[in-house]
Amino acid sequence: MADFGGDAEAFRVEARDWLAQNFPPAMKGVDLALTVEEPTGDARLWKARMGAKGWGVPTWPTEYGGGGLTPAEARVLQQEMARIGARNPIGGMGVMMFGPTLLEYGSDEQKQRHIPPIVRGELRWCQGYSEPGAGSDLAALQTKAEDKGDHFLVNGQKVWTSGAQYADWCFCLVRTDPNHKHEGISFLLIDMRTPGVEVRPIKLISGVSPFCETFFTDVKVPKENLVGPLNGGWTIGKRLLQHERNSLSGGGGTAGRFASGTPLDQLAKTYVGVDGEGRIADPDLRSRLIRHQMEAKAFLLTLARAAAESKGNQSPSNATSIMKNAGSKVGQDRAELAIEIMGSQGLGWEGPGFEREELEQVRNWLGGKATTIYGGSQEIQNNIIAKRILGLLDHQ
Amino acid sequence: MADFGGDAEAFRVEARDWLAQNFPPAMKGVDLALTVEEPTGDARLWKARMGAKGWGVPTWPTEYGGGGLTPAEARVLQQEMARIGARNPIGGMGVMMFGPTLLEYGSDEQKQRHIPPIVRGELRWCQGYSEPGAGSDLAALQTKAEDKGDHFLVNGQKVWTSGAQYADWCFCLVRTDPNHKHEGISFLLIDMRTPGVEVRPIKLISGVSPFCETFFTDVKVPKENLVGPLNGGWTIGKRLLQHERNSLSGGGGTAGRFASGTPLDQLAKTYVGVDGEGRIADPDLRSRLIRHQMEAKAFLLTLARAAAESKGNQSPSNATSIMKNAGSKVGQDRAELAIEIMGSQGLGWEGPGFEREELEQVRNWLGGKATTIYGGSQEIQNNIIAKRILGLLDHQ
Amino acid sequence: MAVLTEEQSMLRDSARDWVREKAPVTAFRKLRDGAAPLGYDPAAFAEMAAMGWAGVVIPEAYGGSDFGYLSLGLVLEEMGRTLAASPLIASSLAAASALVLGGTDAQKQAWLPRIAAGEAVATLAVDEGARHDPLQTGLSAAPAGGGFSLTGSKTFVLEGMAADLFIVAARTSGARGEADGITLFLVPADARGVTREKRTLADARGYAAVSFDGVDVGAKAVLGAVDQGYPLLERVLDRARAGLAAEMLGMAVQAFETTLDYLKTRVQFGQTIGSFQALQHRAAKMFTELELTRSCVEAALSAIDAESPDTPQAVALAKAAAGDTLHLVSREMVQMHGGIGMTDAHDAGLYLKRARALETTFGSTAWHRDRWGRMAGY
Amino acid sequence: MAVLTEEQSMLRDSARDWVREKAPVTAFRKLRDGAAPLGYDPAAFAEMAAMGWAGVVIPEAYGGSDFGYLSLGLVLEEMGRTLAASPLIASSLAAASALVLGGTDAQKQAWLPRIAAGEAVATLAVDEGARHDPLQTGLSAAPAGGGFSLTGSKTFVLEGMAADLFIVAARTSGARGEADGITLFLVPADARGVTREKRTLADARGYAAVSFDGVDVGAKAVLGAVDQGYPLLERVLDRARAGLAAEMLGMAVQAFETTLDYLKTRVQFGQTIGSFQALQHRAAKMFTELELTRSCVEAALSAIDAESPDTPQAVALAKAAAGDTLHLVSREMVQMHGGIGMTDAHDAGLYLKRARALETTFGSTAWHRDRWGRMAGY
Repeated sequence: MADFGGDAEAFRVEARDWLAQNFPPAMKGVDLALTVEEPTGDARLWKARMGAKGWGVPTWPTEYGGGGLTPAEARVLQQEMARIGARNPIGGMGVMMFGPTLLEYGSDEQKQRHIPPIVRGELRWCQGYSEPGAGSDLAALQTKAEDKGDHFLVNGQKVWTSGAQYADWCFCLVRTDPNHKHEGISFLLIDMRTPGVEVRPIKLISGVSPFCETFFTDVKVPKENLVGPLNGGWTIGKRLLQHERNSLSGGGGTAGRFASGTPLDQLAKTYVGVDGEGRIADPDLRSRLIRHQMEAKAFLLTLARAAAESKGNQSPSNATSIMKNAGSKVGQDRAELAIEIMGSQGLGWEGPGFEREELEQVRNWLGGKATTIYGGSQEIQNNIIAKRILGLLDHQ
Repeated sequence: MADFGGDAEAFRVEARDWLAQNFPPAMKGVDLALTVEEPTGDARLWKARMGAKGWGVPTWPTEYGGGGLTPAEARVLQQEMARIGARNPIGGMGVMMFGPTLLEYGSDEQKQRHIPPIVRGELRWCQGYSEPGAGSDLAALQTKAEDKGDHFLVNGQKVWTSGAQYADWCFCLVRTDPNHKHEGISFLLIDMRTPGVEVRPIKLISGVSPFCETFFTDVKVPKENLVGPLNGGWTIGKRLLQHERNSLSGGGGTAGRFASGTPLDQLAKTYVGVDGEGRIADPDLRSRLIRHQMEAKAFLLTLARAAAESKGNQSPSNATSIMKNAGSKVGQDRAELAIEIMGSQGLGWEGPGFEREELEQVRNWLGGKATTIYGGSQEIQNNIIAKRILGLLDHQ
Repeated sequence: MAVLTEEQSMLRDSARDWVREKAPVTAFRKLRDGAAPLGYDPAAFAEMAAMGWAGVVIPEAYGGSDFGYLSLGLVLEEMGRTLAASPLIASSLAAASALVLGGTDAQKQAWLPRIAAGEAVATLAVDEGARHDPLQTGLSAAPAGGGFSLTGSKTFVLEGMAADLFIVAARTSGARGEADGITLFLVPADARGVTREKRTLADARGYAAVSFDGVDVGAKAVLGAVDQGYPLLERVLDRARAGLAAEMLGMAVQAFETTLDYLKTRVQFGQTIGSFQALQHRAAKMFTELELTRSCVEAALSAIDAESPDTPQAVALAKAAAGDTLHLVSREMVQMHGGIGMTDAHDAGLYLKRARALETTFGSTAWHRDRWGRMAGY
Repeated sequence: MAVLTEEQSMLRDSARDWVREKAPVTAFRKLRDGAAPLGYDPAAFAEMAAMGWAGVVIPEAYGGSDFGYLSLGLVLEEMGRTLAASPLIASSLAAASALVLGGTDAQKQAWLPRIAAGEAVATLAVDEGARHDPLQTGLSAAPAGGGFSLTGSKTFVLEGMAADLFIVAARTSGARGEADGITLFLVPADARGVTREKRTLADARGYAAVSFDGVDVGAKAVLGAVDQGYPLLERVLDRARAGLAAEMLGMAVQAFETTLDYLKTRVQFGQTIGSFQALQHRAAKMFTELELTRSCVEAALSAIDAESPDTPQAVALAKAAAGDTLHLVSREMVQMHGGIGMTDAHDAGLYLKRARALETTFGSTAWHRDRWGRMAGY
């Protein structure tokens, strides 16, 4: 079975040429997604060139600055970039979630205004969904947007607004009708510099603060920032969540998480040692390590299978909701095993006596506990599988 | 902490003397509960003597032929019987479930009539509870008992009537009011020789037929066979189930099941062999065997703890519902491990090439699958723990 | 489901249709209740062979379609769904692979066309004890008159009562536990000194214990090289194991679907039991495991087709994943059906029994996990 | 709950009351946020000692109450509930046991009364690497002027920054991995050549790495017999492990109860989340495991009190069961709390971190399972 048609192969030459001319060799292996600061030098150059070319979002329409490539061409581009160690400098929530959703539901004016800065990686977006009383039951949200004629007046509190402390804009679900649960929600874009927006980072058990609480107090939002119809935000919001799950499970997220760091068998040989037959000396741990590694392999094979099956089909597939639970389990198991292997060294928090990897593993372990909570908890995923895929009904 | 008061110790002499005079030595280690046929010779003698003495049901009141012993004295009797290898010849559902329930809820006439034959082991009882449409949801039962003046007319079908093909009597839950679910159920005693009672054994996956379907077609049951008030059978029926769970989890049932047969470590050494360090050669299997044996030990310790805690307290305790799930898991795991150890030999069904123990293990494995279904399924037990013990509510 | 060629899709669809019509679970139940002497229905196997299924991995030159292992796996998966009994794995997959991979042209000519046509049934005779362990081969093959004399016994030989040809692992040198010194022999079932006895396992399929009492074979009976049969045997066994995994996947899928149907129809407490969230989440768990297992099984079959050097790892993973998943699903099938699932009249017990028989054949889940671990350096 | 004597019930009740009032989780949180140098509050420990908790396993002749290990376990369980930090396990249980079981009268007189009064903190200095393995003791004790000179280092010493006395496992002969040749020494923390450095683990308790650089001790510093310290060390460690298991049980019980409260109050989809059956069944599973674990922990403590020969098996079971159950419950605590459980402001993370620290101390769950298996002949 040939993977690509002739056209895409023809595109390979174009991609290779452009990259040869535009990719700064010093950027080989550098992932700009991991830094918060604005890039400088070669990094800035690379980002600017990719932004201008639109290849950071290769399949988005050229009309709004995107690459305009076919999925097959986009894969070729990805292969060519991987070949020379080039990482995509354009990313974030704007690319992964908001952009695809706005392209589908936004007005032409909204797309013209918001998509190009995302394509160029100029503006950061954050997600204003969860609230203290609305976690898995997202539709219980209470942040209120009152119609004041030419603007909405927004009051309320969001939590888990990822990266809000660095964000320029926030896409929000707000309540515009208190009398209807799902049909009283609207999808609103809020400029984070508007007066009345306050952001407080939340410290997590891993010690870091990637999320914030965001408070809205009498925040005025122009009417033009409403996406889709009034009280029609739930559909849009759910669609965006599909894109989120897709990116959490299918792409670099989960798979990357457990592929990073020293492989477990090497860790085990270093910290645990081997017996007379060359086997890892702790037999109980060894059995569980083998089982875990086989599960991880099964997950990777499933990612590959899903990718092969969905070729040419851009919309998220049913397999996505399986991936999230399966992938987060593999990631969490890996982290648990890593710290178990390293014994007390694997629980180092700070100060002398610990290697950098040891300090990272403990944070990776703790931070990874969120993977079964965010983006649709493990329980919500199981509900989705049971109801949408398996057709099991709720109590009638 | 002394286990027993002085009185019970004084009883020890009496018990020992009586047993010395009445226990036929040939009956040492013989368990009459395992045979269906009527006993003869020494077995008959032993059963008759214990029946007359009332010590087969040592704590039941002497008024109805029981032993009239205190719980402490009953334990002494048990110890003295164990010391000389004497097994209790009186058993069955009458002793374990129906008798205690009738003693609590029956009229004096009913007790006078039904308890003495149970005490003497003369009559067998079976349980008419489940129906094809009423398993875990027992109260959905439809077997109908119509009031015809001097009798009830019973029509319907029961399933899982244990030993119905050998039973003299059946204690039944029947519907006497179709308009109320729980409050429309009565507790009725049915003579199995009444015209219109038909019994069909059910063949199980293990190949045996310990249960039957029992059909009632225009069966006339005298009014005097109603236990408790009309439409008040649900309370009595549930109480009986508590006695059933008690006997399934606490006593010989589950614990006996996984203590029987060759110990797993010996099986493993025989079928799997050992490595250079004397460890069971299959490391994955070895890890799971150890884990299982530790779980089994934890369960046995919990049985002992519950027994110590409930000393002097005869009513079933909360711990009972934990025991059923924990015990059945240990028993099922043991059976799975046993046949895994024995490889293909452990799957022998019949014919040449298999040892008796191999043929027994495969049936034990299959038969044991029922332990998480009958007497309140694993799911029902979890519901009971969650609701009654942990206080979690249903959806409101 | 893997991305299939048009031919593969057609093969799968025709297998599915035929199995549903001609080999539903009731057909297997009839065989079992009648204690069918071979453990399968020869007429049904003849139909399968007529459709070409017995020659899927056999080259066209020898009467097959050379359609590959993934293709045969599709058929086996469909067979697994309904517990359809046949010598496809023993003969058309395992024994055929042994001849294709190790046979001389004469050996191939002698047997492959008949195997592909379903006219002959061949099988591997490897294990001598309760637990799979080919290195423990002890059946002796001593030089005798330019050939060899075979003495010893084999047990749990798949389709052993039906077989016309045994492919026997024997020891020409070395000791039990050693790879060197194992040699494969082609031994016709009617050779003098061969006797067999039926073994009845819980899954009611066709197993036999086979005795070789000074069975004389010529030098041309050697398959592959003398003393060097073990690597060939492992390659053959891996093909059989991948096929078993495909059958197990099909069984697990059907056991799950049957259970899912029951969850949707059985009413307790005024609700379908499938509306109870605890069961919903367990169903979701099973579905997840089934999806993961499918990826492993298809990857193993594809690795064989691609002659990938990672085939042993891929096969160990597939057999272990299928073992675990089928174990989970078949147990849940009984549990979720409740009392009715405990009755012999219901299908659940048939799946439960067959699950364990397949699990133990050619290496248990534990055995394959440890094997995978050793290959991965653990 | 085991059947307790009246005195034991009173001890447990007073511990429960004191812990709730004086050492709630907020007290530990304050210590952590203030980076308390010792990892516990000396004033709180003085109160505990005043109530007699530091002398529970110490004979009356040396200032204790000789009240036994089950009794001390009751206190430790209550401490575990609120993560109350103290040197009870390191000093009042482990080190005290070492002196009681192996000390001369002079050694006992010198240290036990002060330990019982909470005036001195003693601790074991055993492990030299990341994973517990007393047989790997390599710290050298060479004969020197009628005594010994100790050189080497120990790590993850419990309460190592607070300790006045180290009970050091050293090698007087033999090689790493051998039981023979290990000797225990009493080394005051202020001995010349002893240096220590704080180790900050995720659970924010008082650990230290301790270096011994030619530390000279007299012959009277030997605890027990020269070269034959290993059996004594194992007896001491088993007492410490049983105490850890009791603390872990208390933590697991509280983590479960806190989670159960949340299940009953948190509303999503118009329902308390505890009304969702999938969570109900997981709660029932946790409750079941807690009950089983309690039996194991109490059996281990009782075995020590009864000087049962089965103590090592009972302790291995208790430590492993507590490890598994606490692992389960602490993970479910985070998961069932959802986002709020991920925040540092919530207690869930504190339980999660402390759970793993206890799990790894004096032998992980896996280590104790394997140990139990070896003792049982597997």
